[in-house]
Amino acid sequence: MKKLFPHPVLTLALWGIWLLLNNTMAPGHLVLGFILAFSISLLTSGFWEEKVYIRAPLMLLRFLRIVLWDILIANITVAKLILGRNRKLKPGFFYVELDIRTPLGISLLANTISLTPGTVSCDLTEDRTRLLVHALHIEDIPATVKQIKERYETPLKEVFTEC
Amino acid sequence: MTLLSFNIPVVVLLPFVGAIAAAWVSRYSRLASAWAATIITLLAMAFLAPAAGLPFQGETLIQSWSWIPGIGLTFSFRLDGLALLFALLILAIGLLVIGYARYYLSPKDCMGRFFAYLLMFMGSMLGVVLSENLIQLVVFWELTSLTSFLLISYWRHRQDARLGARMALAITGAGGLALLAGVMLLGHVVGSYNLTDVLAAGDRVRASELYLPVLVLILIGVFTKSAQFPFHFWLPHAMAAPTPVSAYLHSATMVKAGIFLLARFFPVLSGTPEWSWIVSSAGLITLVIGAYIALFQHDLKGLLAYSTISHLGLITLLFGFGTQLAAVAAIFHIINHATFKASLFMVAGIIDHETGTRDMRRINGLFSYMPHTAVLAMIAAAAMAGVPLLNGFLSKEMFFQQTITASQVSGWAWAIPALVLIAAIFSVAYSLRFIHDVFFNGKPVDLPKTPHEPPRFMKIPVDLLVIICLAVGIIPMFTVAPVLHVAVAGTLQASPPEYSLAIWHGINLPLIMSILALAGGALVYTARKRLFAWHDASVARWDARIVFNAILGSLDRFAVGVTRVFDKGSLQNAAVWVIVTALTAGFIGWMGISAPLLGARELLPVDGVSLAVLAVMMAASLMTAVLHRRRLVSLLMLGVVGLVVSLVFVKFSAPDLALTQLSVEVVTVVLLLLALYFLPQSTPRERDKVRIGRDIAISVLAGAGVAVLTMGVLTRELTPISDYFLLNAVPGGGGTNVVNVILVDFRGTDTLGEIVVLALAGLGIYAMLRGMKLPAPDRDSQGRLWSSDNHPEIMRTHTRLLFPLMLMIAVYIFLRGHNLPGGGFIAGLIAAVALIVQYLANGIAWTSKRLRFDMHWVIGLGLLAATATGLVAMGLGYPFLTSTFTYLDWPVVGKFEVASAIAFDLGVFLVVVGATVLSLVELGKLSDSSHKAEQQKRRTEVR
Amino acid sequence: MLATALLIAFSLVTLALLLSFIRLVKGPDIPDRILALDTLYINAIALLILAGLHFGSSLYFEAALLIAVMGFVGTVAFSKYLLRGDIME
Amino acid sequence: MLEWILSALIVIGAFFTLVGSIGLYKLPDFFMRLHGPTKATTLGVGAILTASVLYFSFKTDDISLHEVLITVFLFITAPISAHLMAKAALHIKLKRVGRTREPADH
Amino acid sequence: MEYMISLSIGILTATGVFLTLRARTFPVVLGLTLLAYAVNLFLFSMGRLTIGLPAIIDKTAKAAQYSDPLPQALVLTAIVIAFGMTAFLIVLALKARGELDSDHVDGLADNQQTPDQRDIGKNIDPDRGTVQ
Amino acid sequence: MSHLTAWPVFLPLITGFLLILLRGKGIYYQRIVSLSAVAGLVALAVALIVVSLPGQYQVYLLGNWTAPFGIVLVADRASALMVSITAVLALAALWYAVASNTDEKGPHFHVLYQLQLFGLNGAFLTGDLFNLFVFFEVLLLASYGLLLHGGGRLRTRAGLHYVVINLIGSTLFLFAVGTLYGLLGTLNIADMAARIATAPGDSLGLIAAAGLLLLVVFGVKAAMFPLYLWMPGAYANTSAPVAALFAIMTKVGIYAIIRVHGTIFGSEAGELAYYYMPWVLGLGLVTLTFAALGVMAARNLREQIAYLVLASVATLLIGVGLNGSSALSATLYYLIHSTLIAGAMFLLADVILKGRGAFEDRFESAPQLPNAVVTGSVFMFGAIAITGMPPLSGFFGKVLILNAALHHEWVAWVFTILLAASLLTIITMARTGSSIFYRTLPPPPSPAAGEPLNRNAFMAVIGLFLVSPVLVICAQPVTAFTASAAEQLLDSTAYIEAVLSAPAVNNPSIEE
Ligand code: NA
Ligand code: NA
Repeated sequence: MKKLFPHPVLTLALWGIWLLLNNTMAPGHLVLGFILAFSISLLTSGFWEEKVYIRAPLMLLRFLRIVLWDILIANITVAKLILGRNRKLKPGFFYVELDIRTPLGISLLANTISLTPGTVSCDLTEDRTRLLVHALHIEDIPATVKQIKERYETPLKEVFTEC
Repeated sequence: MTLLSFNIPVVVLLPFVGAIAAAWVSRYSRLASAWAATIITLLAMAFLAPAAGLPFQGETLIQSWSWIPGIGLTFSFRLDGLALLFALLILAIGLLVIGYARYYLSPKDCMGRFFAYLLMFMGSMLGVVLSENLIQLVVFWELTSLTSFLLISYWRHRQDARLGARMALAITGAGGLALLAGVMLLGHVVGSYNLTDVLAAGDRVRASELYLPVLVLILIGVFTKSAQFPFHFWLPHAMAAPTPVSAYLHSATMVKAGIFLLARFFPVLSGTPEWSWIVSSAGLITLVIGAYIALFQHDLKGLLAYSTISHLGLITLLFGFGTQLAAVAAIFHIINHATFKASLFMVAGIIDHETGTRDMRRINGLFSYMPHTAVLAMIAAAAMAGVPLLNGFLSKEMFFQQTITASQVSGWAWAIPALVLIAAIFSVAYSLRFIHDVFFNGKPVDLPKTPHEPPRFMKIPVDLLVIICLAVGIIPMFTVAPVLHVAVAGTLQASPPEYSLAIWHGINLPLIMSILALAGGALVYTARKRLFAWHDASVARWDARIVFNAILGSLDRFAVGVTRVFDKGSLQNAAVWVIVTALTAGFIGWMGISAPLLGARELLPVDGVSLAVLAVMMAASLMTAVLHRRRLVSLLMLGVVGLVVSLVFVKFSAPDLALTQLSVEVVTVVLLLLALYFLPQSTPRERDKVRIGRDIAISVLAGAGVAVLTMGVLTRELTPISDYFLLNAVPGGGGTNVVNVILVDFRGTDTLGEIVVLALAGLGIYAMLRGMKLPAPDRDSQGRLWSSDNHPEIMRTHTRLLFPLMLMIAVYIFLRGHNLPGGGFIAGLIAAVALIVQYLANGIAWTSKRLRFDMHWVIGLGLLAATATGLVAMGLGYPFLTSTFTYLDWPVVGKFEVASAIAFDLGVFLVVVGATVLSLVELGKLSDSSHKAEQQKRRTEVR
Repeated sequence: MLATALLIAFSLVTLALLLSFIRLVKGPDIPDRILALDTLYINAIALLILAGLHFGSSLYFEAALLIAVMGFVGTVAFSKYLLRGDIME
Repeated sequence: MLEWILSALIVIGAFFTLVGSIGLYKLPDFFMRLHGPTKATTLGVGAILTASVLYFSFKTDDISLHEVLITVFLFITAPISAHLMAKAALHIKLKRVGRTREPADH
Repeated sequence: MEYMISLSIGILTATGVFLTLRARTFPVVLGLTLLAYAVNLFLFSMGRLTIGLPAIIDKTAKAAQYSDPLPQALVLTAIVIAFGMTAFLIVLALKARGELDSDHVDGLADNQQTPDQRDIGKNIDPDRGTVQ
Repeated sequence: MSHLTAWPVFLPLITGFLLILLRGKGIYYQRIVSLSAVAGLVALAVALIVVSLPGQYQVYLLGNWTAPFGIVLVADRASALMVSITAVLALAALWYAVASNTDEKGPHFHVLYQLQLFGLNGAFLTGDLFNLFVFFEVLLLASYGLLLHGGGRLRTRAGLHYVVINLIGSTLFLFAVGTLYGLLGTLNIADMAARIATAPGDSLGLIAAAGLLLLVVFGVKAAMFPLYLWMPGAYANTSAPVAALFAIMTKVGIYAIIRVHGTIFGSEAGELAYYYMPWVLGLGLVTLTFAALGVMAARNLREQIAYLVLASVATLLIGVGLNGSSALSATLYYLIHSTLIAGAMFLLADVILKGRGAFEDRFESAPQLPNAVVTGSVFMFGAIAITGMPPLSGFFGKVLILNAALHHEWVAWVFTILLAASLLTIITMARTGSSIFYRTLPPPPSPAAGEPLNRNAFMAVIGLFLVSPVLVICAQPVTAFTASAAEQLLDSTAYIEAVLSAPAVNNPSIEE
């Protein structure tokens, strides 16, 4: 079974994507989508060295909600910053010390940071312990770091595990 | 079928066959070639013999076969008196030369080659004189040029032989081409290339407006071949040939071919002032110049060569007079010259053979060493000088008579006999020199060999020829008369006029001229020392060869100049020419037809978005050019153009194109970046402002031209065939996306060709990159070392996540393509990009390890799939690529379409993936190996 | 109503497109230009979806999707070029 | 009502898209400009896509959700772009405005 | 609109031609790519410009209500062919860079004005003019 | 339903991808497959000629779509002839490549070779202008690969020039096709010809412009002045078998002019009927002049042969430009001759080059090459043939063309330039032969010495050269064939009728 479904999450996701792409729940596409999802995940299994499981699906949904909300708020905030006088902006680089260790986790964290307007993750140190972030306007670095770790890193750590 | 219906072509072709035989048998025995040549010549004579009597009965034998009827070229032969005379001369003297050459050639000389060439030459000459069709005559005429080239350059290690042969080929070849042109025009006038028709159409030809071109062109052929002024200079240089060759070519054959032609066309072309003027002027000048120069030659063969030129001039002059009696004299002198000149050349060869030199300043007093040869030479030379009781005397008398006749034609014509007399004096002088300087005149000087009589058989040909000289000279009526008669009849194509071959006509002007010539000649010869000094100081420096070389040299320089100026090996030059030509062509084409530039079709309104987007495209396009020296920036600008082009496609209802353009754009950028790594990062500033200005002008014109063309078309109505596709896509092709149905069905062959192009690009790139090494820079253009993080972790993770998703999209785009925008191309490109992203993020080694497809295999399978659908149709009795489709209704799944076009599109998909990935990965590997090489180098440097 | 909104939206996005292009032309540095090109791609997505709404057609969706999926490849390649020179190694 | 919502979403999306480009245009250094496009990719495109989802779902009988995929892909790819561009800019030591705070140990 | 498109195609052509006439391989490749864009747009527009009428058969529409699909199919072919050609050419440019030690289209070095002397032999007749 | 027309196109394609799939099997299998396929192609070509003899057009509806909607292949006498010349040349060149191991000098030689044939035969048989573009691209890309096969400095540079110029040419082609479609609304050559007769008068100017643009495109392929500058370098610097095969490449351009212009702007074209002819003739004459000078100025044998090929192309252009059935017949005759002889000459140049060792084919004294007598004799034979001296076919081809020129108002120009060019080439080839075979040095130390004659490879040279005497001896049937082919080519009406009326095989999926 594990050989056939090396990455069940992926297979499911692909199936969902197929149905989304075709905008349908027609039985034909359900079947075809499943076959495709199954074959593609099997075909690309070599590219996924680590196994990924979603340990806490509900947590994931909550995380998504938080992120989307943050994005919305940050958009408005940042829009003001951009449209306002740019000389007032206080840009800065700062490091986020990482607790999360898995490549996927780190990447998703970096991703989240970048997606939230106002911050962009710029670099990962080679030992993968710190993430360099640039902020468009930052007053209090430690508070921001703390917020990032609490709002994003902690849930991510809990949602995704690898075995 | 009797022998008489096909023997003439056998006579002509036999020597060619014999040439092969002669060359072949030489591997068995040296002398076998000579024997073969002898036998072949005898055989040819034997084949000629049964027909030889016909001209004497007043008949002309024609043997003809169809060859290229479209242009009136027949394979046909003609035997009349003239042809018979020449054929006999060619064969008889040929036979003698063969016998002579067998002894002449040294053991170092390859006999097989010699006799093969000689036989081929003989065949060519026979072909010239025996041809009925004029084109065929030209064929053999040119063959004589070619084979004489081989004969003259026989001693190829000698530079003078090579140069002499090439000069002869150049001059006679040129003449041959002129002759071809003349003959074709003549045939055009007459309406036939057959001599019979041409000879019967003399009046029509002379009345034609093409008469002068025909005459001039044919005469160029004649004059070059017969070494008439101003084309005479090749002949002395042809003396580098072995002497038997000279004896043959310059007595009876090669040079006589021109004379033969004069005789042949005499009834057609002569009798006009143009003929008289051109032919007799050339003849007269040649006669005088040849005789004069001959005296001053120190080379024995040189003397004979110029003498030959002079005698050819004499014959030409006679033909130039245009009267029938002059023609008789000309024919007679042809025969006589052939005999005495052949024997003289042979004697020269014997002397050369025996003494090792031909320099008359060193050869003296040979009479005591080789009295027999000396006597033969003296008789022959006397014949050349026109001494009574020898054949030369008779024809010279006739010649003098004709000059006197001609002198009464007009006021200035008194000059003719005067000049002729001067030439005759010099003729006597050089003949005297030939005899006195060689056989008497003291002792030999510093000869390489001690001379003695040659082998007896080497002299036999000379003996025979000298006997003929005597026999004709003494008893012409019983020897030469019948042959002369039929030859003249053949020449004139009418019964010959009254003429007398008597030795004694009483004391008349010609006799006085002869006596004056003999006396004057003796006088000139005695005064030779002073004359030589004067000549060497003045005239000797004037050699037409210098002019020839100057012409050829400047032609050569001109050729090099023109070629290198135009074809300078510069791509920009070539490209400018193509573009400028295209512009000109378009302009001329349009200007040629008077029509308004713009039509009256209703146009679409402009909207702000389009305006802005197009403005961005134009600006980006201009920036690409303006910033081209900063390559990366230029490439970024190009990216904008690509993006906007796809937006334009979307805007104007072409979603398939937009998708394709987008995907191609991405791959192109990656490709160009891969390559840019190995190239300089910037383009050096161009210093040539003029060129930039020129290029800008060309570009602006090209742009304007294309813009105008586009407007011209877009403002006109169009009724395309496309409604058919719109109507038949669903019922006939089974798809609603008409563009896709066209691609995979209506015009599937285009698509097939196109994926072959892609496959070829992939394979070609693979082949090019094989074994290629390029130095990889270890720092960027600002001198910074590269980042050490070659595969950033965050990117790696993301792209791996993306990989299956992109493949899913590829499948989606593929499957919907028949009905909605998409299809094999786009899907293939998406899949390829999905793979490329993996390579970009994870590197080649990592990705290749996980992707075990050989991309060659993918390409091959793709082509197989695309072609197989076509072949299946063929198997079912339909044309290649005939498609079919059907609707299936399965439980659960529902109703869905299955189309053979999908299999075709799958082939497209596979080829696109295979070719794209193969190209990019091979390019990536190039840098991989370079990196390693670079690191290796650094490591070894550290050690 | 919707038409007016679309008109406004088209104008805004077109203006965005022009601003991005100006940045692309101005630079001053290569990363600025790469960023500008990347933004142009995003602007194009917006334009495409607006066009889909304008024409009431779903045929513009794939083009937008394709840009979303593949538009970043160019950006990545350019960036990697700056980082390593060799983008595929 | 639907038309109002659609109109609002469309204009909001277009506005944020413009804001992104304004940021790109006027912000003083590369790292700050990098924040501009994120507006466009998230709320800008997101709002217009939402309008599209609503429009096509109501226009036809079926629910049209495939627009969501665009956002999904943009959410995956945009951060990669941003990350790599930033990394490249850092690598070539691109100038930043003087008031930029540098990271603790740099 | 037709005039705008014509102008765009014209400018693409002009810049493409200008770059194609440059002396270095890379600009030439860019130039040919621009020319390909120009000619693809040209070929496409030859079916005349239509807005909002993709040639996807919809049972409700008539033939006249679609854009001309044939030029589109041709352009698709042309795009792919141009891509293959560009790929080949750029790799050839690399090969030329490797073989000729220069990215000049004629293999000239940076400071060189005329073609390489190594490639030019003399065609003077070895036999001419040396003997009488 | 006969598929004979399609097989010459698709056999090389199938062989091509089979060879890709056979990649791992080693060169031996590749050679067998490749040679057998080309031998098969010769057989197909002969069959095609036989079928075309009675004068029917073999119209093959690809995909079973009738013209002008689908793509058609049209075989008539002329296209059958072109396919045959290609096949014979290809067989000889391939034989040489195999016998001389040229095919091992880089990957994919045989694949490229087969796909080149796919492109060539497609170009000769297609009846669709855009499809002609596609086949042009196929044959060009294959030729790029083949040209560069083996690599090397000069070859790479020549290849770069060749590719760039042809890319410009392809762009022009699309501009021309686009314009014609934009005004006539069709792509099928016959349909274009039919529509041009009824085209509105105000669009004729643009159509004429497109037609001349197309002439430039074909002129680039055919190496017409001033578009030939890519050509001498490309032909002179590639490997011998490829150069030999390329002898047909320029003829594709000639054929395209005959077929495309001759049909579209043929007798049916009203105001535009044969309006392009003076350009073909005039530029042919100029090309010939430059070619002859180029032959003289060439620095080595291969470059010289390239210019000789240019001269033969120019002669063909003159033949085309003289316009008329006898001129066209002459052109076809000369085309057979010049293609095969040029191919043989390139192969022979390689034999000489190898035999001269380090001296290669430069015009300088070198030690005598091995088997000098045989090689020299064959060289002489070839020189006679290619310069148009009697008694070989070049002469008769030239006479046929001259004969056709007799009725043309430019007869003086044609005669003068054609004969002057002949003279220059004859003089130059005599010099060449003299400096290569006559003016030799003493034998060299062994490392500098040339290779002995490769007898197997040499057979290909001999085989091709033998065509020349055959063309002379069998001039009657050959010219009868070319004349009938010319008649058929000039009969645009019959061509249009045959193509546009060819019926589809009844297909159940198409509802009429
Ligand atoms: Na498709
Ligand atoms: Na079909």
